[in-house]
Amino acid sequence: EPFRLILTHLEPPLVPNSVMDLAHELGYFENEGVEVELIRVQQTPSALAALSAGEGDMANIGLDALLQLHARGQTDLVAVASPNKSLPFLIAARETIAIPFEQNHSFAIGRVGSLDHGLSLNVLEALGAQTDAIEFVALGQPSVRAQALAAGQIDMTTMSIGVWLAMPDKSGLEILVDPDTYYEAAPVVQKVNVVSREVLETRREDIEAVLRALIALSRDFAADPDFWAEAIAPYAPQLSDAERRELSQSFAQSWSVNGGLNADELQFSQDWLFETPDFDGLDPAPITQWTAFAPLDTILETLGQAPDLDPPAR
Amino acid sequence: MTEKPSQPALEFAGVSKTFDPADARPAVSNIDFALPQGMFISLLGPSGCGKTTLLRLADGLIAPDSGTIAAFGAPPRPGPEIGFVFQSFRLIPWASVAANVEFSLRSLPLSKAERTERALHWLEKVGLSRFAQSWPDTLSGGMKQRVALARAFAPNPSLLLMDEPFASLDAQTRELMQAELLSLWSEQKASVLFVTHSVDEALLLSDTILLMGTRPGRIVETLTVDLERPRDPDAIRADTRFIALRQHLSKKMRELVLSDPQSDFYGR
Amino acid sequence: MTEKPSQPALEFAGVSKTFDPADARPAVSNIDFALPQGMFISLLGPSGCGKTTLLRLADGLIAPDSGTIAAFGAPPRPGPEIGFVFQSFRLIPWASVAANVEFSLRSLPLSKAERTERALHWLEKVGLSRFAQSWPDTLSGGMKQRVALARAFAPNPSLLLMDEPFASLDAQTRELMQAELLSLWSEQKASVLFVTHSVDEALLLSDTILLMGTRPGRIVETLTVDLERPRDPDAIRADTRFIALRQHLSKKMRELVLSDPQSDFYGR
Amino acid sequence: MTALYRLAFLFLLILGWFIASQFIGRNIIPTPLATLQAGARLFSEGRLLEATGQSLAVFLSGFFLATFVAIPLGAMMGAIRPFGKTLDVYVFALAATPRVAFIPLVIVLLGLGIEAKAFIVFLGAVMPILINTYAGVLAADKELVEMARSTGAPQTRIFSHIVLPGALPFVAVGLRIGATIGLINTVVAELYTAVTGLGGLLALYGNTFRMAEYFVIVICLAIIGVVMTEILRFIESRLGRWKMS
Amino acid sequence: MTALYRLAFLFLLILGWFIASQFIGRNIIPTPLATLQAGARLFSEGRLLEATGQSLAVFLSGFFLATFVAIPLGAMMGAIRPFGKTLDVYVFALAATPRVAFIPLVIVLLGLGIEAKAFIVFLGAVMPILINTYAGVLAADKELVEMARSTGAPQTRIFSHIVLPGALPFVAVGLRIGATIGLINTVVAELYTAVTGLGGLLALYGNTFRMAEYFVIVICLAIIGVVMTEILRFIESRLGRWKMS
Ligand SMILES: Nc1ncnc2c1ncn2[C@@H]1O[C@H](COP(=O)(O)OP(=O)(O)OP(=O)(O)O)[C@@H](O)[C@H]1O
Ligand SMILES: Nc1ncnc2c1ncn2[C@@H]1O[C@H](COP(=O)(O)OP(=O)(O)OP(=O)(O)O)[C@@H](O)[C@H]1O
Ligand SMILES: [Mg+2]
Ligand SMILES: [Mg+2]
Repeated sequence: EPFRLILTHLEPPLVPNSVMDLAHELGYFENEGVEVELIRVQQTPSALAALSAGEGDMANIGLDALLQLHARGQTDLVAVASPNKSLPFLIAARETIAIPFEQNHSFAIGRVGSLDHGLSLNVLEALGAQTDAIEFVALGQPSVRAQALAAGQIDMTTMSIGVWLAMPDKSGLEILVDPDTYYEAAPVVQKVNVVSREVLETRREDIEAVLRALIALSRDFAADPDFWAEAIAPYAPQLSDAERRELSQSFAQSWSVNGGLNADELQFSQDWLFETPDFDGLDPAPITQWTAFAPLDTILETLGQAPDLDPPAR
Repeated sequence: MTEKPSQPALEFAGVSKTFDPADARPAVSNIDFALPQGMFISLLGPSGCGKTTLLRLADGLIAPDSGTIAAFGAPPRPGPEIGFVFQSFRLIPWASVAANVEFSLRSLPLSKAERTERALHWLEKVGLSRFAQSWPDTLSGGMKQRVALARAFAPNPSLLLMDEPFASLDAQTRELMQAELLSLWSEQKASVLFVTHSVDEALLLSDTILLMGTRPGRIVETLTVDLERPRDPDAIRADTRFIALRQHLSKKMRELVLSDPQSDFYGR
Repeated sequence: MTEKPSQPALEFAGVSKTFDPADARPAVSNIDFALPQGMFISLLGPSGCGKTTLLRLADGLIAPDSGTIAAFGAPPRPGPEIGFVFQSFRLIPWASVAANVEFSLRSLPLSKAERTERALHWLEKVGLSRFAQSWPDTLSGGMKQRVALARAFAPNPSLLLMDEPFASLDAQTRELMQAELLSLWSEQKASVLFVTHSVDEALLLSDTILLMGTRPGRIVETLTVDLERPRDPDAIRADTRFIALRQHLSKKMRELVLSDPQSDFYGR
Repeated sequence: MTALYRLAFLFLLILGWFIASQFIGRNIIPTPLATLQAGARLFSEGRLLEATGQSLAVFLSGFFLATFVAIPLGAMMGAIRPFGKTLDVYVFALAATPRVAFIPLVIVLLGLGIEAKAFIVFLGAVMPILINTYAGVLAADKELVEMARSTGAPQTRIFSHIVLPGALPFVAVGLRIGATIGLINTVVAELYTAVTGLGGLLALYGNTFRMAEYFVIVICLAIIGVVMTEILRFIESRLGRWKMS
Repeated sequence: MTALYRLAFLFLLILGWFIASQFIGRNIIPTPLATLQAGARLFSEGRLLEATGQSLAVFLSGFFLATFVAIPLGAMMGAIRPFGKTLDVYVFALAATPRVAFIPLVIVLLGLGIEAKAFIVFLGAVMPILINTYAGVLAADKELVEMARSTGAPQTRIFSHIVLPGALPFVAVGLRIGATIGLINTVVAELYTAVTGLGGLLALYGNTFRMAEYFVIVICLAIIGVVMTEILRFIESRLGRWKMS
């Protein structure tokens, strides 16, 4: 019976989260002796419904969704790894705009109170922008936000580097806040891989095999950035070889070579998230309630910890 | 249906029917009559006096507000034993002429082949065998009426309710259809309740004529036609009894239409 | 419409019409006749011979395949100058009886009040003023037919095309309606083309009778009725000329239905 | 009587809901009671009313626009056959294309405000109304039309007095289906252009797993749908009085 | 003649498209040529065909299921009035509720596979068919029904021979609208459960701004819609032969 891994993207994205697709593609799962089936859904809610329906064994979902569930008493799912702790977000805007803003601007977000809303507010504040001069417009999907920006209906928005690169015609637009600056201002874990407690018990070996494969590939990518640039090539026809290499270099620090679970980061992320309006009136749960370090710890014992990147604090 | 010959084919006792509760006057009121088995009764009366309503009641298509109706001793139930020729022809537009006739045969235990054969037989009788596969919408008014006749005749009903069944036919075709009706009536011992506006036709065909008045619809006279059968259409017109009955009926009708204060044409 | 009295109200020249191209025989074929202004012509013929088709052609509702038709010198165009009484009554079910009559008045330059008044006037003439606000579906067959008559009469047409307009009326009401028709015809100098199945009615009303045969529909005889007017319905039946014409027509009809190899009933 | 049956059925529905809420995961189906409480809360906060107001404004403008475009256009397509035959394939093609596909275009042309949203509602509601009106006009009673022609009635009068009233049952279904699809598209529009109204709340509660609140919004939408279709039914029954007898 | 007009209109459409592609903002409308090229590419890669196959399987199973449920149910609601009156408010309520709201539930009950997708298509297609059939049955010719009753025909025969054929024009529109909505819901289903088929490609190309490919998918959906409705129209015209004269 294959191990079903649910992804919330439709093609390997131009971010380190592509490690899951590429592990499948490059045979890393097979090497670890686990047959993995990738199931693609559009959004976190579908992934969650699929998990609770037993239609998948592991899913890559937003950390905010996991915390919401636990805060609301749904404690069945636990995080076991994070192949890509935080997506390389950036703020794209019209060329004429600069921080601090001179006038009112409109800023597209997914939804009032959503993760990207909170992160962007943080980033802008950290950069000294007048956030009360910004009109936040909720637009939903990142691609719609990008379209609205390109159409001149809004002044700026947050998107991942992948979306930015995919936009074919960017004339008149520029990156207002680059991914590094963005991450520094709001170092929050965004995505984690979760499994249900039942799967954690019954398919422990498969879980470990999957995580081993992801760690192995992450380490390979970290060791040789060109490897990723090559592997992603079929999915990024619009990028030149050089652009892909450049992109790959910029991810050099982002690979989850130790599984991506760091108790301090997770604590920080939880604290941060619980400050946002979506979590109003909710109480945080201890990290150990929504995270299972055990599978990673078993793996790291045999594989050994990778130095430098991704310190696995517990 | 167990038909004791002693039971009348149809019996109305104190029957009234009002369509519009807001209207004080019923469509038909206090109707009493019996149609013994094998008899031929005609209904004659001014426009809107309730003849059609009476037939619908007799078939059990609508229920009376008061009074009782019995067909062969039981409350009437629509079925192949009671044939109905509607005033408007009511052909099924999406069924061929043959299929329209076959439709009334479906309530009988017949095979498809038997149905087809019987339908064709009756279409021939009404002179439309060539149109068996036509759509009703391509027929003339008189042709439609003949299809409706074939449909009512085909199941060999023991009671026939006919609402001006020959109104759209030319005199000659009408005579042929009258002959078909009479042969069905005499050979199959069917009973007939027949609505017509032609005094001559009523006299030619019936044993009894019920003359109806209007507002409310009611039976004003029951007239026995004691002319021996078979009645030759041409010869009988010269018969003095025929002429007398004819005059009597015409006078009565005139009174009902012109001298009845209830009538729309009172005093014209 | 400029009506030169010299022009016939209606003129058919070599008119043919086929409905079904697959059918070799046309519905009507090679029709020639003229209806001079102020004349009353009846069409008499077996069921399905093409009478309705002729009327529809005369109103310009359908176009002939060949031949020409002229109404008052021009190709016929449906309008308030030509009144049409359809064989099936064709009342608008969602319009009240009064609104149905008013509908034909909308083509005239009348105010709403005038329309209403005129509709009520005609409803009274046909004996239905009490039903002005009823829905057509609640009327009896004969009542519907009278509404259709009122609708055709109301615009004071100069040409009336009538398709068995009295078929659903009792003898007495029919006489009243005939009288209305005749007064419209004589007082308003209307011209009438009238389809009937009643030989008596044709003789009573018309100046000329066109006898039609079937398959293909064609005019087989043109008969002038030279009985002086006004014709008293009762007295005229005793007139020897009437009786002779009547016999002649009946014989002809019988031939057309029974002895015409084209007829459905050939040889019965 | 009908009211009684309906109530009984409602009771059954709620019972089924309760059972489902007990057996299917709680993050999917809340209990009826929790939903009721959440409804009361949302209502007293004024949030529900505000969102409903926004959604209704979007829905009604889109729906009325659709009605005013679809009925005349469908009628014309039925009346002028070459016109109808030319257009109808394209109408069906458009009808089968997901509205979502047009959203980028709509944003470019109409922005993010109520115009864009109403237009998305319009796109959804217009098709059923159009297609039904078209079919209704094509199903006109030929005999009545001929009668009207014989009175000299011009095309417009034949249309307004014969064809359209005859097509009423079709138009009425079209309007009803259009209203329901319009409501669905209201939510879509509110999700894909500037997020507002009931659609916005749906997204909010869905993403934060507040299923009781989520259900309140769903029920709210269902109620709006019922109210709309009942209003339409009332209008239809007024116009169809002649059938009562 | 009609074919000619249609072609002319198609030409106009493509012209309009071309002009729009030149004038409306970037990233939104590709030129017809680019779209054609993208289409050829997708086709030769076999991707288009595979996706179309997946989508058709989902669409057809959902649509046929909807037909088989909606026609009998709508007919029953029309025939048994208390039954119809009890249910119809709930039908309208359900029709007005966004399908998206039920997707978590559908996934829990039916998973992510073709069953779940077909069910979402079913949910979309069933309503227009049901509502139209219901209206068609209610619009039955009372005189014909009385005639059928007088021959002793049982309810079932009255239904199959009189009421249903009479409701055909309604059912036909219902099926057409149902088909178009079913197609739209195919895309929705493919987006919200496991991403596959044309819906998956639509999302993929939309998210990555490959507008030429995106348009290929949109046009593909439109063509499927036209083919479906034309098939339905053909069936309808076969059944409605009697109207030809
Ligand atoms: N729309 C039509 N399509 C095909 N055939 C038709 C159509 N209308 C009439 N016909 C055919 O034309 C012939 C003449 O029909 P028409 O209705 O004119 O007869 P009619 O003389 O009025 O008969 P009746 O006295 O029975 O009303 C018939 O054979 C009929 O089948
Ligand atoms: N469905 C109905 N709803 C309301 N009133 C009706 C209905 N059917 C008939 N009536 C009324 O009942 C009365 C009798 O109608 P009915 O059809 O029985 O008359 P009839 O004797 O058959 O007349 P005709 O000779 O004109 O056909 C009429 O006044 C008519 O208006
Ligand atoms: Mg009657
Ligand atoms: Mg005729």
